[in-house]
Amino acid sequence: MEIYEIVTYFVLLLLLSTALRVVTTTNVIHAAVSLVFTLALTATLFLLLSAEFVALVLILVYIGAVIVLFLFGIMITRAPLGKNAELDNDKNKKAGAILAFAIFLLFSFILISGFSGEITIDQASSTQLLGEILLTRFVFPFEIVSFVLLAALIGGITLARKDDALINEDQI
Amino acid sequence: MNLLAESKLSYGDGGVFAEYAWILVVLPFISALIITFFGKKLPYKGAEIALATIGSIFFYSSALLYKHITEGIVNEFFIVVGNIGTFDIEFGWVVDGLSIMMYFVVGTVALLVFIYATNYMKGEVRYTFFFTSLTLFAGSMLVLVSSPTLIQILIGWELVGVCSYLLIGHYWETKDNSSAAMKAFITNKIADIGLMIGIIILALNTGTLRISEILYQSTHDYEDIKNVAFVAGVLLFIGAMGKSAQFPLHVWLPDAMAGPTPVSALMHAATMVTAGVYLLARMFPFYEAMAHEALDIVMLFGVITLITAGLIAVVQDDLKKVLAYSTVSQLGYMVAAIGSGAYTASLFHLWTHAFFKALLFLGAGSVIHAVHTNSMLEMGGLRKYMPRTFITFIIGTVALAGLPPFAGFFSKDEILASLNHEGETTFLVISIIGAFVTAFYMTRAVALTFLGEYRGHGHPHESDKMMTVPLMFLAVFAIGAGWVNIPGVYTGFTTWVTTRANKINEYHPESFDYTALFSGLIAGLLGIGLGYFVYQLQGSADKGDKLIKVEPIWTVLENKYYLDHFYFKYLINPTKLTIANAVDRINTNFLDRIINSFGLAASFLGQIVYNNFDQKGIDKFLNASSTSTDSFGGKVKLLQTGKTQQYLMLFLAGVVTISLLILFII
Amino acid sequence: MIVQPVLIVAAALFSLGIYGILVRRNAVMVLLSIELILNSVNINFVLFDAMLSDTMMGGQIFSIFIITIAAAEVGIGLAIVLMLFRNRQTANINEFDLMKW
Amino acid sequence: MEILSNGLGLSAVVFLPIISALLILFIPKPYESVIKGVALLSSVVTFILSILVLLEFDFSKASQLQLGSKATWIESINANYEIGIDGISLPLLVLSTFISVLAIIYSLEHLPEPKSPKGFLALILVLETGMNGTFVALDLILFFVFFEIVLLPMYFMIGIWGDKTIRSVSGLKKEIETRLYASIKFFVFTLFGSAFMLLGFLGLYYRGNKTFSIPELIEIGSTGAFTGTFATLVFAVLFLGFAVKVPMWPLHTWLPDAHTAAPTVGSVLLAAILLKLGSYGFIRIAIPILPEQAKAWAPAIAILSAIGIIYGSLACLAQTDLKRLIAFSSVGHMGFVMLGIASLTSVGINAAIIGMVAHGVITGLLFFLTGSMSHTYHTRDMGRLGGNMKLLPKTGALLGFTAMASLGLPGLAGFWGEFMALLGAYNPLQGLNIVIFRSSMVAGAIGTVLTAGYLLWMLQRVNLGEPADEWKDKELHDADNYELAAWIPLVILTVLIGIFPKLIFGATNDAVVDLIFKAFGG
Repeated sequence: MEIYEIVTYFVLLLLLSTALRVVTTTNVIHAAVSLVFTLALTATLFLLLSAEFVALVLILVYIGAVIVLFLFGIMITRAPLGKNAELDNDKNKKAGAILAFAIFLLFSFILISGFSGEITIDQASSTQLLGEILLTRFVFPFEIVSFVLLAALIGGITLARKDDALINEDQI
Repeated sequence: MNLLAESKLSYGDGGVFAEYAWILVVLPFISALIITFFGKKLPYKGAEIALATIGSIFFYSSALLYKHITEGIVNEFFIVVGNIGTFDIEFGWVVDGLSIMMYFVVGTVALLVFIYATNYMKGEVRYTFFFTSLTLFAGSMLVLVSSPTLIQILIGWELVGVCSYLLIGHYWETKDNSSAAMKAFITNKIADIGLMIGIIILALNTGTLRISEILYQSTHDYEDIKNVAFVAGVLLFIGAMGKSAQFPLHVWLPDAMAGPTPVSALMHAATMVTAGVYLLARMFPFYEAMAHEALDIVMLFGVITLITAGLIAVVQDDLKKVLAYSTVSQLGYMVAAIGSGAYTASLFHLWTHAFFKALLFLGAGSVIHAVHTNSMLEMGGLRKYMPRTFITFIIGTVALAGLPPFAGFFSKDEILASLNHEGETTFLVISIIGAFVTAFYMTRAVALTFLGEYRGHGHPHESDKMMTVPLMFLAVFAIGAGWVNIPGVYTGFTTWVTTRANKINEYHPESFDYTALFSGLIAGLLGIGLGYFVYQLQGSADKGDKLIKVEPIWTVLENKYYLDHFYFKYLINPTKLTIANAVDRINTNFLDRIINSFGLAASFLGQIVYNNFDQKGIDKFLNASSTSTDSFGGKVKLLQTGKTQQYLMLFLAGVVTISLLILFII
Repeated sequence: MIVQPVLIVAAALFSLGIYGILVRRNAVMVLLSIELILNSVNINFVLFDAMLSDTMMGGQIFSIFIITIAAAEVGIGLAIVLMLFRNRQTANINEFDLMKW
Repeated sequence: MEILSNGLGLSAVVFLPIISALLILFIPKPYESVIKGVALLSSVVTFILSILVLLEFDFSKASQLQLGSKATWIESINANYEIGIDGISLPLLVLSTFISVLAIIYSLEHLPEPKSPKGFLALILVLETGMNGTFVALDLILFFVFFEIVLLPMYFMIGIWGDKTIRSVSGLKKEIETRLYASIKFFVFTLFGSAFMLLGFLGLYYRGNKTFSIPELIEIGSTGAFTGTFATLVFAVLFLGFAVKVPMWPLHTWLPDAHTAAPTVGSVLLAAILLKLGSYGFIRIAIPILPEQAKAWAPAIAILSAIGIIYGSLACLAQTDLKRLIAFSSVGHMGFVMLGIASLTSVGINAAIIGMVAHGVITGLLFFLTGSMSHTYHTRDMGRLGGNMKLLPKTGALLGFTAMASLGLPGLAGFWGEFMALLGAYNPLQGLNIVIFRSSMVAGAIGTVLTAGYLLWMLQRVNLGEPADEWKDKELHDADNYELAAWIPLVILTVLIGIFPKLIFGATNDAVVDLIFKAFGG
């Protein structure tokens, strides 16, 4: 067992535990912070798989932007900070757990029976190649994605904007 | 195709310009749609889209005209839209001298009229719809003049008719206006019978609907078409009589003045009413080669129209009606010219007339806008209040009266010259009298409207720039449009319009025909002089009228030869009331009575059936069968909790189950 | 590196996400769980990319696209939650039962 | 797709509606929305299926019967379940499924009194089965069955949901409810015609090798097997059966009454599809099986059509009832269709088919509009209407457009049927009396003027002018979204067929040319 593999298993283990914490903790802030860890660990995993560009994008976009958004969301919706037993829907817990576990088994079965083998990681950087492909072969989807982002931007603004009537209501 | 190949040797094919000329036709329809759906929300209520459209058409047609002058374009394009039996139904567009001339006339006059109308119609009801219809009209007119097949001609022909219906009846709140619109449509529809049957005959005897092919066959002496040429020619002319308001089917045009003035200027003076002339010109090689006798009939009706309509114009007190009858009369000139075999002269008159008559109508509109009445008896002295309108109106009048160097002089002279050349002395004399009458009634109109003292109410004032500027542009055309075809000096126009796939064999004067020229000129001057003497020097309209009032001619003219009276008394009312009611009575009292006596027995039987299958009976059965469904549904509905997570859970459970089934069982 | 443990962890992440969606009451938390699911998919994509040593790098490119779409989704999702919160004064998704029969 | 080409697709198009109708019967009455949903869904699915059939249809072989199947049905008389479509029936089939969808959309919100969505929607679906079945049936008995299935729903529709005003009827002593009179008249008239038609079918069966199969009978007929008095009689009874349905003058008198009395959707379906069953019967059965007789009868049909055109238009001019006017206009328009058929040329029959489709679309829309208007105003008397453009601008604008389409404006669907029918009538099949046909053509051309006359007059009286005082304070509702959803597709279709008639001709032309060739030789 090389050091490389040890690191990998360690990362995977941490990944699991933080992800578990995201969905089980009763503190909203903890959940968000755990998600940060999950994502950071995923980025590490990507680095181990020599996909450094994706890793960086993950860190920048997710941890940099999305999580901040989440925190804002938590604040604006006045979610009770600190421990909160109300956070989970207890009625659903058992069924949800069973279902999730079933899905886990199903997926594991499919994936394991479908794929096996070992990966040898070449250490060379793939970023330049990735950039070239992204802007040649995949340039059309790339443009479409940018449109999607634009649409999301406009849609987000339209949705979240306060209507005049509501502003008045708030003032009252 | 052979004939196109022939012509391509000598002319250019117009390249991309010709290939994309369909834009001219399609664009107005698209913008009409846009105006309909979004017009009301736009800052200028849709007028801006109409203007942009017509502006682009103007520029495109100018470019085409320029290209045509420099290299001469003859080309046509076809799209097959259906096959029926052995016929191909085709639409398309033709780009040659004749159609390009028409594109340009439509584009120019329409652009100026549109600009004028943005102001003229301001504050009127249905402003947006007005521009929709006007744009639609421009498109329909272009469909008509761009047509390479007879079927497309028919389509454009009726579409302009509908636009005319919509626009004449623009103020449909009043019954008179909607009746006028209806009259225009129905009169045209009657004439269309001729056109339709004419097209059918031509199509069946040539086996094609393409105009160029039909013309090719007629100039190459095909037997089938020769046998029916006279009938077909006359039938087509009947169609043209309706649209181009030839006696005795002209009755709709004066009534059509119920529409807003820009409409009268664009449709009922410059473009739509010339469709008949255009059709005759388009089919001219056919007439020339095979239906010479039909041409004589054409000439006869043209001459009758030009004099009868001119005479009615003398007694009209409504400014727009004077112009309307004048239009009918001038159309008579064009038709007579075609009839005498003077293709170019006729189109030349169409060309100049489009500009100066549009000018006169818009001028009249400007006056009417200022004094709020159509009656010339309540006008007078407007020269002082509306100087710009006055000057442009005078230019139009002089051009119409045919004084040099204004446009009407050259075109009218050419028509007279060709009549002279054909040796039709009687017709020539009538036409010269017509020129005299024209000059007389126009002078009368000017005198009653602009000279003397103001007889109306309120304070008239000059119209807005948006209205006077188009007048000035048209005035420039009314002066200069005739200079493109001066015998012996520059005859570019002849080259334009004779540049087409089929050769035109016509007489074309090399120099002025001085007999015709001077007699026409003298007639015009006499008319102006007399008009000035009668209406200006006598001081008032009543006195002037009294001076020339010759009973019973005057009464006959005032009643428009009793034509309308005749139509209503002997054609329309009998059909609408007597015959129709008789038919209806036959239906209910005779046919139905037979049926009912049979039905009496059946009715008895039916009562029983009906009672047994009455609504209650049916429903009872239906309900009994459905109570079980009711209880089932009541249980199922409990699943609908509205809670997303439950839905999702059920969904996922389903997914898992189905996946398991697929994986392990199937 | 052996692929199977990574695949299992990805599947676990996915099902944890599902669990979160099903169990959480707070709409923001549900959105968080969705991120977990998307992330597990990303892991799979990158892993397969490395495994198949794809010359077009489809796996990595797709994961980039997924990240982008996820960002858009979060934006819209939070905007909707915000709207709902403003109208209902709560972010509890059990309260949003307009779909009820 | 295999599933479409082996006849299942067509069968589904035919039977899905009636199955849904049965399904609807089992939904309890209070669940109106479920009933409506099922009805809408099944009609939409049927429409989609018919579109799939259209896509599967091989247009390069439009003259052959396609996508059909044959199964034994009643062995003892050799009647089979034989179905299939060719270029002639395809447009009509799609039209039928299409109009049914619109009819159901309209009915979702606008049920006539007494409101009972369950029965009403079920009847529409049964009707749809009858109509679709008639267009795909290739067996005389099957054809007859579907032909008759249509009667019953229409009878109930008029009889139950029809106009309840009491009117006097010439020849009857008692006054009678309009719906009662109209429904019975409709039923008895059509049954009368079709009873004779069945006799004709039986005659063909015994002389024609004991088969009811239309393709086989066409083969037999084109060799000239049916001749003499027998053939004349058979054609006469077939003529009677189909002419009543078209309806041809003087068998048309059921039509104005039925249309006037029927609820909106009823008159739409009646005008749009039911009338076409008759003219379709001529093209599919009477002409190809009995070509010689068709030739002998053609001048008579042409004369009757010409009379119908003129007569219908004149009758329109005398009407004061809006719906009755539109109903009479159908007599005129179907006159053009029959004139095209009578010419026995490929041009004429093509014209007839496009005329049928166009009449279905346009008059369907006209009935939608007038029905909705009479519902809003509670009167159909044109003397009381007026200023509709002011009161109901959307409905008014659509009425104007549709009237223009109906008077045969070039560029809209109605034109092709009229013009091409005249074109066909000018040069009928070789050997027919040319004088009769040309005079019929001139009569038809005059009919176009009269048509324009009454439609414009109707527009002037109904749409234009100032509204009468009685409507000033009333709250009148303009077309709502359900109505627009039902109407706009028809408007679009009218324009599309108008500027691109290949939509119809592309399917029909080959089939018609082939039909004429088989029946009359080169």
